[in-house]
Amino acid sequence: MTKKSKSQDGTKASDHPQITIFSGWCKSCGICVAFCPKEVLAMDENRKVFAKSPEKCIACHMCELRCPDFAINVKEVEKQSTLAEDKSDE
Amino acid sequence: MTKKSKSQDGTKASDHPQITIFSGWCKSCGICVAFCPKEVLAMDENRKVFAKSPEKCIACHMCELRCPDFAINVKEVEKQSTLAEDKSDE
Amino acid sequence: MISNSELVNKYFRHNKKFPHIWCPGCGIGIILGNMLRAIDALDMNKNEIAFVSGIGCTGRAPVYVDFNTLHTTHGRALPFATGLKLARPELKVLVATGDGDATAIGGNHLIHACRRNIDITTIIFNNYIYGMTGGQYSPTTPHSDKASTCKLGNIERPFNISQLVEAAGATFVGRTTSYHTLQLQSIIKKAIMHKGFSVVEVITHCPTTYGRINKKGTAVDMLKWQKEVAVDKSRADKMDPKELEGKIITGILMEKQLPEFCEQYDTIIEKAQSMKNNQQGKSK
Amino acid sequence: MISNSELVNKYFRHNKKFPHIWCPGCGIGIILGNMLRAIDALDMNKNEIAFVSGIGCTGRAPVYVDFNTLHTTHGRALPFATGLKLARPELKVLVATGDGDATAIGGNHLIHACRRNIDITTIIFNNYIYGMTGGQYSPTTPHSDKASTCKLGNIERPFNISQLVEAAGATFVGRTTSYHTLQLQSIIKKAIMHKGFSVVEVITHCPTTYGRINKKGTAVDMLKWQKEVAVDKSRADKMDPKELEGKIITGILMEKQLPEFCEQYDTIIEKAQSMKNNQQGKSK
Amino acid sequence: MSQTRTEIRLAGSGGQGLITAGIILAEAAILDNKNVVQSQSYGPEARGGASRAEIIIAEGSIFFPKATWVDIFLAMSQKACDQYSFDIKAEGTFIVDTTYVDQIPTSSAFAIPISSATREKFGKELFSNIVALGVICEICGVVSARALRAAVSNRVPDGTEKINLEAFAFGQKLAKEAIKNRTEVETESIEADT
Amino acid sequence: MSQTRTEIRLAGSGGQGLITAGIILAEAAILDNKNVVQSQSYGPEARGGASRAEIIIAEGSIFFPKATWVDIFLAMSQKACDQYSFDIKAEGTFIVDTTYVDQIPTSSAFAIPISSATREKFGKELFSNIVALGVICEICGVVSARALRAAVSNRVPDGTEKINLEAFAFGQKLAKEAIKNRTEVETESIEADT
Amino acid sequence: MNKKSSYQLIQGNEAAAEGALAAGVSFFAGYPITPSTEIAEILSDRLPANGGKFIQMEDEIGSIAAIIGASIGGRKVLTATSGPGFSLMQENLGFACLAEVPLVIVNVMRGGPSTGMPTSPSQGDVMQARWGTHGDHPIIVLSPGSVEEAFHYTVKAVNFAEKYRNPVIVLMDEIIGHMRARVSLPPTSMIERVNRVHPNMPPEWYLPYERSATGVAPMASFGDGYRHHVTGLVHDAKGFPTADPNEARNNIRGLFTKIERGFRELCLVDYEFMDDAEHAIIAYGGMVLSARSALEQLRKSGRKVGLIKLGTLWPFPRFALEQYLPQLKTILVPELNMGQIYREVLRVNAGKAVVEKLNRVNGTIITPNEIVKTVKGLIR
Amino acid sequence: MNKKSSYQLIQGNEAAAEGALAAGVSFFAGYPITPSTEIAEILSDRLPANGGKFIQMEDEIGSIAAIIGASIGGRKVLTATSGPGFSLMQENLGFACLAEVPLVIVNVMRGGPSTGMPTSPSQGDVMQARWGTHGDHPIIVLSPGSVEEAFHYTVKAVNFAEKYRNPVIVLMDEIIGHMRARVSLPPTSMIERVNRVHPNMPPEWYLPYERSATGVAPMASFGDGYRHHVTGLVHDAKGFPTADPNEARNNIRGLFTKIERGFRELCLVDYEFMDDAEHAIIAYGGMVLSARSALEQLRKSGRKVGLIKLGTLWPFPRFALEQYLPQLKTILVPELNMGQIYREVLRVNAGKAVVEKLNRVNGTIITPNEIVKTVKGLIR
Ligand SMILES: Cc1ncc(C[n+]2csc(CCOP(=O)(O)OP(=O)(O)O)c2C)c(N)n1
Ligand SMILES: Cc1ncc(C[n+]2csc(CCOP(=O)(O)OP(=O)(O)O)c2C)c(N)n1
Ligand code: SF4
Ligand code: SF4
Ligand code: SF4
Ligand code: SF4
Ligand code: SF4
Ligand code: SF4
Ligand SMILES: [Mg+2]
Ligand SMILES: [Mg+2]
Repeated sequence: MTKKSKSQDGTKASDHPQITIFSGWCKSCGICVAFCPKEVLAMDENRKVFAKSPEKCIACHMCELRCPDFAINVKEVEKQSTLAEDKSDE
Repeated sequence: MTKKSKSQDGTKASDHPQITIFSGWCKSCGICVAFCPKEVLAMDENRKVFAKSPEKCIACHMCELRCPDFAINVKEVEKQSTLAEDKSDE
Repeated sequence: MISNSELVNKYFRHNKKFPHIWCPGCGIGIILGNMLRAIDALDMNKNEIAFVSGIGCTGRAPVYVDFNTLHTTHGRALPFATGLKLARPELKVLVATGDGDATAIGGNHLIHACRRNIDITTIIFNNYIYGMTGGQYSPTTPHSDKASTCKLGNIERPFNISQLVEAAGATFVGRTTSYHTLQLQSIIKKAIMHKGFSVVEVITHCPTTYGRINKKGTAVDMLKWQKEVAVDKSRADKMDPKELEGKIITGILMEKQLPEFCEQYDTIIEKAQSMKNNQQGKSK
Repeated sequence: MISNSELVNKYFRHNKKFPHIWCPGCGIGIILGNMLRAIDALDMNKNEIAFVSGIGCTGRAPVYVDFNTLHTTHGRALPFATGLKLARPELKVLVATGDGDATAIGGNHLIHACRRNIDITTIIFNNYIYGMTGGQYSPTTPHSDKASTCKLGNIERPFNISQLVEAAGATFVGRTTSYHTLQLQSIIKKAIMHKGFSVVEVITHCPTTYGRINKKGTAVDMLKWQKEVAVDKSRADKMDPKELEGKIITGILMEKQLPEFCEQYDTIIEKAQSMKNNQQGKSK
Repeated sequence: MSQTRTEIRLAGSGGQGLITAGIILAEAAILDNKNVVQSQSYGPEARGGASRAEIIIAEGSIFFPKATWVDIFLAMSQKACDQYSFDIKAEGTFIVDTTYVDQIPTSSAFAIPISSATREKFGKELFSNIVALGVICEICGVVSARALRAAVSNRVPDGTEKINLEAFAFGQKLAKEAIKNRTEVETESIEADT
Repeated sequence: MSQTRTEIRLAGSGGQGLITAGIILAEAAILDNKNVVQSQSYGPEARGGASRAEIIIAEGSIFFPKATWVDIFLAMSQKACDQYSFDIKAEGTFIVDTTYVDQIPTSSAFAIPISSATREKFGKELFSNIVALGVICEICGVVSARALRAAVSNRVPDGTEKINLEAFAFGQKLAKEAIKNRTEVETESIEADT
Repeated sequence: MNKKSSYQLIQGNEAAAEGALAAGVSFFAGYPITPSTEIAEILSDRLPANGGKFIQMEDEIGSIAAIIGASIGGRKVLTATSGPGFSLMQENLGFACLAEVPLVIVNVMRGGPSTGMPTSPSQGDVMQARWGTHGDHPIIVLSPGSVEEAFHYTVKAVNFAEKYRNPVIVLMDEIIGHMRARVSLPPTSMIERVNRVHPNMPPEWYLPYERSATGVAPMASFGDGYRHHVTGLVHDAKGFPTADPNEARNNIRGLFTKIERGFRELCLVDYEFMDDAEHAIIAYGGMVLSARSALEQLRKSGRKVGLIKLGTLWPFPRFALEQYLPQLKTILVPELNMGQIYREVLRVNAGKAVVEKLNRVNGTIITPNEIVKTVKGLIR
Repeated sequence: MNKKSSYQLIQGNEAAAEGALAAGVSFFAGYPITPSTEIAEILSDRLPANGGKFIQMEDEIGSIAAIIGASIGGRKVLTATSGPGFSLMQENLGFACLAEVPLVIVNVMRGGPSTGMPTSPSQGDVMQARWGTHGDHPIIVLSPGSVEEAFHYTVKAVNFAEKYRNPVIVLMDEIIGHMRARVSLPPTSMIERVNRVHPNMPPEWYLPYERSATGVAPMASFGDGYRHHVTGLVHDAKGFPTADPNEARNNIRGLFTKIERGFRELCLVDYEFMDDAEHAIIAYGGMVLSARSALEQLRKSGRKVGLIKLGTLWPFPRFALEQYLPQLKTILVPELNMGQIYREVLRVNAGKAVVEKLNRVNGTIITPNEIVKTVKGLIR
């Protein structure tokens, strides 16, 4: 279990959502990566997902909703979610 | 097997169709009687069908077509059948 | 048209006992007779007709007639017929099946035969009841009607068979009644000539079970009812829905051309054989 | 909305081994997850949910989730569910079934459950193939597509599931894809709330069998295809048929209110009991 | 077989109500405090074709439930008469409804026009089976008239008890006449035989 | 069991092509004029989970078709390694693909990064199973390289023969290096043990 | 049902339906088939009047599926059918065996195979009742030998099903099913009703397939708070699919263990004139009637013949025969089939007595006289 | 199939498919199910290439119905399935028995009951193959003990089906079905093909169920001018339904007569080391492989043990055992079930030798060592 999106600098640290990937469950299908509207996610050379640009995450939850293996988790730090705004689902 | 419609007088004898009822097969359902457009057929007190007024028969064959037991037979003496004219089937 | 005597002589099995087993006034005999007249009008070869049925009063029809006849298990006439047809596509395959046989236990085979569009003509003798077993409700028994297993009234809604088979993919759907014998003949004729899977639903009467428990009167009364509720499609198309309530639309309800299953299979054989020949050519 | 971690904690069985058995990228997990989100949104009591399935990759869904779960035989989820629901009408009964399970071997039970309008929500995971047994064609495999038992192309035409269940009498029909997860949630929610038999067809992908043999690319590619072909009903209603060719209309396709089976049965019980009391009153 | 065993067979065509008649007969036997079993022929053959009900009455236990050697036989159709009369005891009671049976295989039969008489009297043949019960009661006496009347009342549809009891009585009357006639006929035939 | 019996088990995860590798190995044995049977694990477990192919090669007849005491074991995933290594002979040959296996239960194993080396060399892991065959061929010699090459050509899709033979040769090369390294490692470990 | 006298005339099928109600059956799903249809017809009337439920399914596969579902929902359930329908039920019958779901199937046998002779008596399904579904499993099969027993055995069947969490077949023949007899049924208050054992631990601790000392695991109904998994796959004590050989073994062997533990209770056997018998007739179902008549005659003529009446066919009550083997010279097994229980008798007999069969497969029944003749011939 | 060498590596399921083609099967209808699916997949490819036909039906009921229909149309037909599908086929299997329609079902057994253990070996359907459908009927069941036999027995099955106008079951286990072995298949020209006897009299004289001296009636195909009636009702020689006891008797007994006449031919049995054997192992299917290995060890250690390998399970080859009973002290029957053929052995043994069973129902197979140990224990 790896948490990758903890930012290092103190100021805006908790501003962007926390993305967690349970690598033991992830089957490296690439769906989350492909459909993230903000290109937050990427696959490392061992085909494991990681949050390449966590700061771009808008907490649309599309990666969570489409992960077939319940292996990714996005937690907003601020309460608002942008779910309703996302149009990629229509 | 009884043939009932042979007319007795010589002149118009063969003018009207020949109606034959195979009483061994007839189950006395009354369908032929009920739907004969010319009221040619009737049921005797033993519930057996007979041609009461064979001379009225127009050889529409409705009795044949609707007899569930293949127990009635109508044979035109003249070749023309009035089948096409009958409207009771529509 | 062929007379009853000729019909009997030409198509009935001389070594079978008559009268047949059906009750007085039962519509099954009427439908059978008019099916035979349709066949006669088409001048078909008896050796090339296979007549297949399931179990039920309706299922007893084939035994009487002098075709290749196959009386299968309850609900399974269509898969038997499918195998037979695919094995010998030159046969004309007709299926006689009751409402229970076709849409209760046999419902799945019915929709799949429709979907495959295999060249079989299926006549559904819809008497709204399981006749043979003494009058239990069937998937076509009208709502609120009675039967021996729903003496307080049927709470299930009936299938609209024609709609169902159309949605399942049948390419010819006709409906008529046992009263409308000429229309019956004409629809069956067209259904047989249709290339593909054709369904003819015939509304008929079982005076012994459905008629008795629902106080529908005699066979004659039930035929009169058929006469009254039937509306020919050509007329119905011009009527508004209100008027059509409680009516049964008859005629050819749907007809279209789509590739037939056995013919399509022939293309597979061709493909497979040419691939095989190619491979043998290369002698890899 | 509930997060994945919360979902897993709240609804998954802690004593079941994860990751689950489905292949990488398989759509079944996506549908299962969004079904759970819909259930969560409706705030249902886990004790009152019965989740029933047949056999197939889809059929493996119930074992993972912490409801009353019943993994039946191939094609038979619906009659098991029917008995369970009628026996305990207070249960919310959900059925997960594959295209083969629901429309091949289980086709008859499907149309009869529709006809009865029993209050069960059926989710059909339509991946166009028999996934579990390694990729044979199913009744929904598109014409000309390949499968392990039709390597030269499928000659059968697929069922249009939504049309079929509507003709059979379903009172709620929805369709969406595993790509459209929000729509999926919303349709499942409405289906569960609908009183009567509801069918939700979810177009999904089996990259391992159907995808591979038909060269449809990865799970990602197949999801992209779903995105492209789907047209929401509201939009489709305004498009002309030409434009809609090759498209899949999604949304709630049909919804109507008709008396529900279990409720109707209660009226039978009332009738029967009042008759019995009357008789005992008369003490005949 | 117990000595007291009486085997009764009612045969006719489907729809004549002979199964019901058989059940009533059996229920009457119970009211008479006798042991009884009843069975019948089933199946599509019974539809239109010949139909048959068998009743076995005994004081003690009845093991084998089918007739093996029939004591009392009623035939209400020719077909049934032909088909089911092969195992009637020589000294058994043979009753035929002459409405439907022309050819009677024995000269010792009670020949009674049950159906036509019923039709004449009640306007329809519906009650012929109950009339037949009256006939059997009177001729054979294997169950009491009291019990039979009670059994008839119990079994028939509510509101039709009275007319059915009339039918029963009418049957008894027909039987009495037949017994009278038969005695005469028999005398005649004996004379002719000599 | 016949003395000449050699039992081989290839284990990994579904999709790695080990069943195909097993079949090729068995077909090669036939070309070498040996007797052979092959079997595998089936089922949804094989989907994603651990998968296994077994090949038994002998000079004479083979009765029992399953491995009972494995001579040659190849593990290409950790799960498979854990699950299927319990019945390897002590003196057996143990080969692991270090790309996917971290924890090796024996120190005498040939540890070769089969998949990652394949990926590096050919751009994808697709040929790992054929590379693995090359490895086995070189290390165990139970079937001839000639036969294996022929079997590979026969079984792979038309047009891919050449690249697959390259993969096979690459496997042989990897094995040679491993044999060399292992000898060194072993020497080391013996020293450390003292 | 006529309630006026303590004696009534009822049919075997009717007695089975009354037995079901008396035993507390509150759910029936079925599909009509001769000669069992009366059971469905009666229950379609009487169940709702008693708050129970009746549903006519689209076929027999759906029927058994529905009663399994209802049983899992906590009801006592029953269906009725005949050969063709019973054949169709086999797959799901296996499900109920493996998932240990209580249910009762009344199979009123008719002439087979296939559509066969739908209205004629037969005992052709005895082996099918034991072996009709694939895979190893035990089953309980009772065969009533009178109308009265049709009632009592149906009650017992329901009770056995509940107690053992196992399907029970009431294998009735058309003779019993369709005959009417004078019978006095006990009032419902006199009927022993057995209910399945429900779990009594907190839900988190419940293991749906952990057997108690009786060999049977407690069974929770869906909706009672004991959420669990039911599957037709081989499973562990939690109910989850397993491929572990030990768990698999426990699953399958456990099915047998519970029946073995109850063996004596499950075996309904009656003995008539067996004390001094040197010759035995072994009969069940309608053949008991012929055998009893024959016995009466044979004893009258001084033959030392007795009757072993099998009420339970499966598990086969081997002891019923074994205990008499030392005294028996000959055994006759009259059956309306080609000799099905005969095979079991042969197996248990193990070469000791002379075993003969008397068979009939033509739609008629074996008469007492035929049995008398055969026994006399055997004794010589 | 690789045609380059006379030896090839093929799978048991593939061998069965090749056997079907070699025997002239030209019609297959089926529904996929593990572990038999390969047979359908191979034939879906190879049949059309040979002018034959393959159809995937909506379920197993439809599958057997379709092959019956095709067989009546004159084709040699086959289907393949496993336990759950085989259970569903039972009703129509009975139809084929009664209507005497040649067909072959390959049942590749898996762990049961119900969904059971879909990919694990089992021999749980042996009794079901004999008794799964309702009513009395005989059946022919062959059990290949190697990949090569999967080919040859399938050929034999087709030939028996045609010759006896009877369904034949090839009861294969997953061990044989899924293993690959080095096999040399004979060229098609070397395969004996038996065809059903067609009528050779004028059509008006044809009676479809009038048995010839062999006990089998000639069979006309639909479309050949011999119009006749085929039904699942008990029928007379014309094929028409009958309720006449004599005709009914002739119908049912006739089914048995033809199989009895062919009994010796139908019984495929091999004997290994039986000449001087005092102890026998009786095995079939995949268990033959374990038994042979065990035998090798036992003989090496001087034990007088032999193997009776049953290729035919039904009709049960009783003589195979009977002829050795005088010399046998013990018999061991290892089976991947709870002891099904064991029951038959007990029956035939009739108390003579000591009969022991060795069973396994956990999804794994019995190893040679276990057999060795058990036999040694038995011999003491
Ligand atoms: C498997 C099976 N189940 C049930 C039956 C009993 N059965 C015979 S016919 C029939 C229904 C007949 O109804 P339908 O098909 O409408 O035909 P009808 O008699 O009304 O013409 C039933 C349930 C059977 N023969 N086989
Ligand atoms: C009676 C029976 N027949 C066949 C099978 C084999 N079988 C298991 S799943 C399946 C089809 C699965 O396809 P689908 O329902 O579409 O589910 P998917 O795996 O695609 O989710 C089949 C044929 C079975 N288990 N039982
Ligand atoms: S929540 Fe949305 S933006 Fe953030 S990683 Fe997931 S898909 Fe990308
Ligand atoms: S979608 Fe899920 S399983 Fe697929 S790569 Fe992303 S985290 Fe892994
Ligand atoms: S042919 Fe027409 S007119 Fe003549 S009797 Fe028949 S129905 Fe009447
Ligand atoms: S329709 Fe036929 S069966 Fe009916 S009364 Fe007329 S002739 Fe007789
Ligand atoms: S029961 Fe009904 S359907 Fe059957 S023959 Fe009689 S009237 Fe016709
Ligand atoms: S085989 Fe297909 S449907 Fe089954 S788990 Fe794999 S991807 Fe999903
Ligand atoms: Mg009907
Ligand atoms: Mg699918």
